[in-house]
Amino acid sequence: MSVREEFDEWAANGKDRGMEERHWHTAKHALARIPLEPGETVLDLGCGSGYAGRALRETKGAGRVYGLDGAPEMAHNAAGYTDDPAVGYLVGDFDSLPFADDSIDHVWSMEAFYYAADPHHALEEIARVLRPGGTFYCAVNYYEENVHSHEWQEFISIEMTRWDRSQYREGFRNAGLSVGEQDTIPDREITIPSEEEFPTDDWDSREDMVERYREYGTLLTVGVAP
Amino acid sequence: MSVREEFDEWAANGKDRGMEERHWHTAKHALARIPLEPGETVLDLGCGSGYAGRALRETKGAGRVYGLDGAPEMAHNAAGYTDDPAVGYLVGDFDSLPFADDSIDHVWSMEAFYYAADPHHALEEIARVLRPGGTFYCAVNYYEENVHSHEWQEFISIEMTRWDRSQYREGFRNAGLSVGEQDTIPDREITIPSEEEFPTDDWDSREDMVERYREYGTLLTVGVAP
Amino acid sequence: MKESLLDILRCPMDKHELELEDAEYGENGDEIVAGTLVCVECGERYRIEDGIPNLLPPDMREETPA
Amino acid sequence: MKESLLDILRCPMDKHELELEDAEYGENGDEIVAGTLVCVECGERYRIEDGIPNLLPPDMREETPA
Ligand SMILES: Nc1ncnc2c1ncn2[C@@H]1O[C@H](CSCC[C@H](N)C(=O)O)[C@@H](O)[C@H]1O
Ligand SMILES: Nc1ncnc2c1ncn2[C@@H]1O[C@H](CSCC[C@H](N)C(=O)O)[C@@H](O)[C@H]1O
Repeated sequence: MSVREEFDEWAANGKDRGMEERHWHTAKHALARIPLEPGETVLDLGCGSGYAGRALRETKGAGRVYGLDGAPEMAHNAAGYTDDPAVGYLVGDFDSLPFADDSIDHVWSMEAFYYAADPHHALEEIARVLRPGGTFYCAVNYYEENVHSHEWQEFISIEMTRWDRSQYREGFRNAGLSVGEQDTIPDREITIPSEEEFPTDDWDSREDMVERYREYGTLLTVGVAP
Repeated sequence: MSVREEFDEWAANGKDRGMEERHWHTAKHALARIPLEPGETVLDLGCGSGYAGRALRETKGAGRVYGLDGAPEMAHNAAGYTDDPAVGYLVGDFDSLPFADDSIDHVWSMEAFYYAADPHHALEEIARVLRPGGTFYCAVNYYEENVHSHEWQEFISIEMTRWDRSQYREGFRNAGLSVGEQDTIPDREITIPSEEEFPTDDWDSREDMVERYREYGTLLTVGVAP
Repeated sequence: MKESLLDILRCPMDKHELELEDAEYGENGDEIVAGTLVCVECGERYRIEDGIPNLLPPDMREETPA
Repeated sequence: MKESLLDILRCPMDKHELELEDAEYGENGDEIVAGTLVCVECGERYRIEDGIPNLLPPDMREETPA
């Protein structure tokens, strides 16, 4: 299955809003850190419902916000959630960004980067479209140290890249981005049932669930264009 | 009074360890974000007891760690707290850094930067000593939005710079550093007494104390050398 | 999509500028609801449907015919 | 201080290299416990006391005589 087929189906099933709700727990903390000046342009890669870009318009006065997604149904859903004329959505692929060199101030991506067919090339594309000093905020829940995420590959037909923390730093640097920070952001909001409710459908033990959310949470790596 | 006189007295009174204990609540979260590779060199500006550099040796395998402080007694105390041969302390001033161009991988400073006599020049010095892609982690509790910190100036003879969040970003950029992130890190660890204990010696209301620590916490601005 | 997006939008293949053809505008006048973006260099054509431009590279776009 | 610090240590005034004079070494041999660092360019002298070099600019250093 292609990115388009897989995620068009997710969009049709309303998974875009479900992800927004769950990802917001950690994404909002990462978004808050972006050193965005009013009027600047933001690109959201694999935007899903597009919530991240809309939040940056509202909280930091981003000037223009573009959400790019490989699944047309995702982009269409996203467009349906806002009337803001400064927000736009487009269909495209991480590996071939349809933007001019140095045209973007900040790139954001949540739970999407690892679907890139060629992540090294995607990073080069990101470095290319960023203006000097622009940032790439790359947030992922699927990464090597988060052992509880490893099985996710079984449920999806797209090949996923499972880098560890140091591979993210190295990948960024190889593409010419400096690394400004790396952090794991805990999800303190998800409800974790009490001990006696385990095992649940998704979790063998409460300990595992606590580790997955409160400890591993979301891995954020920030790149800065030279 | 000079930096030397003021802070030599603090060191003699053991305030260095008191600060370490309190600052650690938020400093550890900022330190964890530094994209430090094993073997890299760290400079801690206004190191006080020197805890930050020692932590980076232990947790991230920093290669060499130097703590610089304007108060000789602070540097002497710091040297007394470790036997690690890769850690060194020196006496110096933020405005005239005694290091070669491009010689440092990461600069750290907690609750010290705003004592610089000329903060713009101090930033230029930091940009000078950092290698391309190196980071400056600048953490302060004294800043404009933290209204509860404003009165601190009354208790100290050194003139303090009270920038707001955007002035930090602008100051960094004027000195040639890109801004990688800006964040406020809450202090979730300090004990906040229950309602009926207020007013306390330091706090009129519980609400104020909660706002000071849990909301304003520590302002972190990360600069990245081009 | 807004016309302003054209300032920074480029052909995903060779990064050259795009020219707008057969544009249909929405009621407000500044929203392009349909049309075609044509690369000034390679001539590749990208369609705008329901106001959303599809800039997938041709091989990915054609995987599942619309 | 360790000798290795000399690699990156410079005169705070003009950023030129420093030369170590009258060095006294500690028991392990690689720790400099006392001595003077002299700027090869301006000749300014900076003392190492108890193993800690004082690289304050001269005007700040002399504020309070030791
Ligand atoms: N190669 C690729 N190019 C563009 N988009 C892609 C892609 N691979 C996956 N995607 C998109 O990335 C999204 C991942 S789901 C995450 C959506 C959103 N960022 C959120 O936080 O909820 C999907 O919408 C999928 O269509
Ligand atoms: N201009 C200057 N140059 C060098 N050090 C300075 C300075 N102004 C203040 N300092 C030092 O900065 C320190 C501030 S107190 C903070 C200490 C430590 N970073 C901690 O987090 O606890 C003091 O030790 C003081 O001597």
